[in-house]
Amino acid sequence: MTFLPEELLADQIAHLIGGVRHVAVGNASPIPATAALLARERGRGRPYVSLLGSPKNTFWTDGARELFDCAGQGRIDVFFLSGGQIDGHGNVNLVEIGAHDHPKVRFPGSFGSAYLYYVVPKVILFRTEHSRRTLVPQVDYISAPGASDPNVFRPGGPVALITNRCLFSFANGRFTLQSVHPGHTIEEVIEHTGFDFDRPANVPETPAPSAETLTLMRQTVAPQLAELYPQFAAQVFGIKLAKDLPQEASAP
Amino acid sequence: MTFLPEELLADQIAHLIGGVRHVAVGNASPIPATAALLARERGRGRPYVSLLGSPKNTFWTDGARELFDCAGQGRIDVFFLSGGQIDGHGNVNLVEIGAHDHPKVRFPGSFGSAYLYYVVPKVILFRTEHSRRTLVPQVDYISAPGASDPNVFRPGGPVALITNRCLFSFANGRFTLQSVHPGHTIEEVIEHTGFDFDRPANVPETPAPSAETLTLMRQTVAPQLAELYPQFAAQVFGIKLAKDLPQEASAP
Amino acid sequence: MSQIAATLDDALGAITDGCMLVVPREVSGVPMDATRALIRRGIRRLHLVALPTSSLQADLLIGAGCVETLETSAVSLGEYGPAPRFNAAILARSIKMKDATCPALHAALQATEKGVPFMPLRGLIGSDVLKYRDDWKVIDSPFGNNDPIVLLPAIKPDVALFHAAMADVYGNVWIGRQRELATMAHAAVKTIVTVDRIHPGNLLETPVLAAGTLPGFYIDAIALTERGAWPLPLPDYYAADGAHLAEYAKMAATEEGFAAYLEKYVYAKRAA
Amino acid sequence: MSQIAATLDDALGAITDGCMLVVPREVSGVPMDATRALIRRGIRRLHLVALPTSSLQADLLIGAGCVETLETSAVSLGEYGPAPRFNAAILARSIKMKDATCPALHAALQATEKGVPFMPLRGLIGSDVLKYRDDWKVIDSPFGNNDPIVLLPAIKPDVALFHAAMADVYGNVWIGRQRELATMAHAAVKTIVTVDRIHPGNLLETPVLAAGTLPGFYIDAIALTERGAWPLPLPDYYAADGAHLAEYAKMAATEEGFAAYLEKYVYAKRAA
Repeated sequence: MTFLPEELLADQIAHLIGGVRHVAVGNASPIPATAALLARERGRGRPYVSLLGSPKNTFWTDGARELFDCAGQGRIDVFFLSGGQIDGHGNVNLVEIGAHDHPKVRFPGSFGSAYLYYVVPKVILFRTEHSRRTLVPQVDYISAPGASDPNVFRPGGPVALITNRCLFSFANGRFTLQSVHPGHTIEEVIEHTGFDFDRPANVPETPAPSAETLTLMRQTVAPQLAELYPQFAAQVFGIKLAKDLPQEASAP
Repeated sequence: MTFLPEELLADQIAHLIGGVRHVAVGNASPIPATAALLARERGRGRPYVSLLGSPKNTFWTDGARELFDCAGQGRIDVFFLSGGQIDGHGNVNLVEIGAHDHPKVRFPGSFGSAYLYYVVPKVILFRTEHSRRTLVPQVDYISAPGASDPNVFRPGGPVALITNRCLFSFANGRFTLQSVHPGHTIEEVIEHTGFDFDRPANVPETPAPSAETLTLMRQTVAPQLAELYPQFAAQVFGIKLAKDLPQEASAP
Repeated sequence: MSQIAATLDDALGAITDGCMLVVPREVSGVPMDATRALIRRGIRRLHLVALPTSSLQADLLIGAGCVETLETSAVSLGEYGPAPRFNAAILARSIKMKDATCPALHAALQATEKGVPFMPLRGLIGSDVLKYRDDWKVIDSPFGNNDPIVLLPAIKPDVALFHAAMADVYGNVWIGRQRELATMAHAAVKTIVTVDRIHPGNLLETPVLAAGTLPGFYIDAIALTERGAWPLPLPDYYAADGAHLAEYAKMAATEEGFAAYLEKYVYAKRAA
Repeated sequence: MSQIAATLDDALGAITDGCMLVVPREVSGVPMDATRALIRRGIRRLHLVALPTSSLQADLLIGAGCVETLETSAVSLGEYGPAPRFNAAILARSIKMKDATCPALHAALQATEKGVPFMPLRGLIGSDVLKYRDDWKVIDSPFGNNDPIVLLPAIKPDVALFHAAMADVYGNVWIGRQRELATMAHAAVKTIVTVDRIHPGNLLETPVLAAGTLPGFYIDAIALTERGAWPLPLPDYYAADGAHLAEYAKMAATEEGFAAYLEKYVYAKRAA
């Protein structure tokens, strides 16, 4: 079966999630959301998946703070972060490019990264655009650092980075190339990566999603996505959503 | 009209409450609860009255902590404290008599006093038993002190002490006799008070509750009390309460 | 997978000798059936945290010898008088007492809920409550000017245990306005709940019910114990059984009377 | 006495030039009708705190010149792209930006809710978020061993403003699961709410509704603004108007386009 790049990434991220109890997905993260819902379908309801901003796909009843409280309690095993820039130390920049006094580019802001990157054990970095513009030697602004001094409370941090070209793992303050996506090459990855990284002698190709996975994603996961990511679900999976939610009899 | 001592005290406390926005009453405080409800009836719904432990007479929906959070926000104007011992400095003891290592008497505990006494502007002390056993020169255990050093954050503290014999005001670290209840004398107050206090040349008699007040208390306030203080409402006002609450159609 | 246990004893399995157990105040849903079951099992050396106060539940557990350490702000039977077994144990020095004040317990559990090692609290300075708590610290507030403030270390209970009106088969529990029950569950490693009944459907799928629901994500075990707070009240559902509480106060005034109470109201159930 | 105001403008009276205003994130009930009314009134120099992020609301207020200081963790139109007027204002340095991280804003409002001058928070150390916040402090935790931790000063807004599904005539407001709205109201000096409709009866008298209700005690003014979150969503009631948001993103990409948007969708209402 043919597949879209988004489908490959979601499949890979679902593998990275592994056999954990609880995956949470932040704002503006449709591919990680797809991956988390896919992992939940494969696990028949486990892991718990929480999609920030989606009442249907969160169990939260204690308000917008519950995501962060939950993470502080050690009850979130996997989270996702992106960045306008990501550097070879795992630092992420969600704020600005240029000098802080007169930036040239402004991004939305750090969201919860300056907290969640420290306390969630497995943080998966994702950035579809893989270029020397996004993957840099040193970020201009550290929304959250990739590593901390030993005396800083930090049970969490980055474990991987996935892009439209490849998958890196992260350990001991450095990225290691794990696999290159079909249609891309190691040379291309080197050319478009602004930071140094390690790589084994043989770098495998990222496996394509199976037909079974694609069917699950398109038929079961995509409709669930549409509540929170109507545009993404429409563009990638051709799902349409009515403008109004059906009025629930129980909503007072 | 004849009246019971509890009715005189409740009437006096209602006067002390004055024209405030919000009165809260802690556990095991039936006379202050009577007074607060009386003040609310007189004020046609103001002040707000919160009776700790009574879902019908609290607006709280944020759990058991809301009383304290509310006080911390400066949104509780009047609160009540009693004590196994109260001393002339306004210190209250809700914990024990004797040495801390081997007490002779144990009381329930400090409840919220070690916090609320500091942050509620008008704390009214009440202790029906007026004796040298309860009103002492120095408490054996300070659940909450009557005054604090100037650098300690303390917008609140005691303003009065009412007993079965008299009413004291409190200011500048000392009690002043304000009035003596009908049937009691200044000499008796002096004899049964373990601490020094100030008194004006002429000490008035505490005024009896008016017929109107007594009617309001007995007919309107007493039934509201019965939810939380069934025994008190029965003994003082002759109110009976069914064992079960009526099942509300709306309780899911 | 359902958290609903076959028996009450199964549900209580995670409450082991020596564990730190947090339970709610009298009007927030006290799991009295569960308390009686723990006494029948002969649980020992509990570090009992009563948020922020207790009544019959702590008195029973103390009288039955289940408690090593008690951390709370007050124990009393309210209108029915002092808590006799609590008072006797303090005077006999047979339990370790950590006297607190109500907002300190709320804050210390919220610290764990928020994953921070401590929480600040106003008040307390100059009190003997603070003087006898060597685990509490006073600092000069970095945001004030010679402004002392108390810091309370986070309390992280092994188990939270409470009673609620209902749960569903997904393990969600309706707690209504008793939001401190959510904080207890967030702070505790495990949470065990007894309920009066099982709600058909999913509490989280109905927005109006979801607003008062503690998600099953936080719940480890649920047992169905109809009227399981008796003789204490369950607000909005049933009042306290005053006659029984008066009987308890009278019987528990002496050690012999308390033993007779246990025999009649706690151990008798074992045979049933 | 009722908090329900005759007009939206009456309800918004307490929001004055220069005040600190706290508003919620996109999915918690954003008062868009109220926001348009404030722009029409020509409000200036707001210290806007968006808990913990914002989208259209902050972008509109910034573009219309109402904001002096913005304190939040992110501003974006989500699927509809960057927030163009926010970005332009930052690059032009025409607003003062206090970048935060989501849990820091929650904690700083909870500090005021609890009446403490600060709250501790994990994370942040080594980030530039912390580096550029000279109002945040790092201490060595008194409960750790060379364990640095950040302390955040309490945020005390002058006014909290949000939109909810319904209120009753007693001023009680149903907020459902959006508990941070309660924290906002607890922390703010005054609270103003817009609602889609008035609920008959007293929300606090029905236990199941009470569980999701913010008591009228905390509410200063209420205005009825049907579908008042439009074009943003009101969870459980209506979704975002995606077509409108896409139109906004396109128009607001330039200053001229933004002016045309204001004329068409904000000022036009003044005449109506």
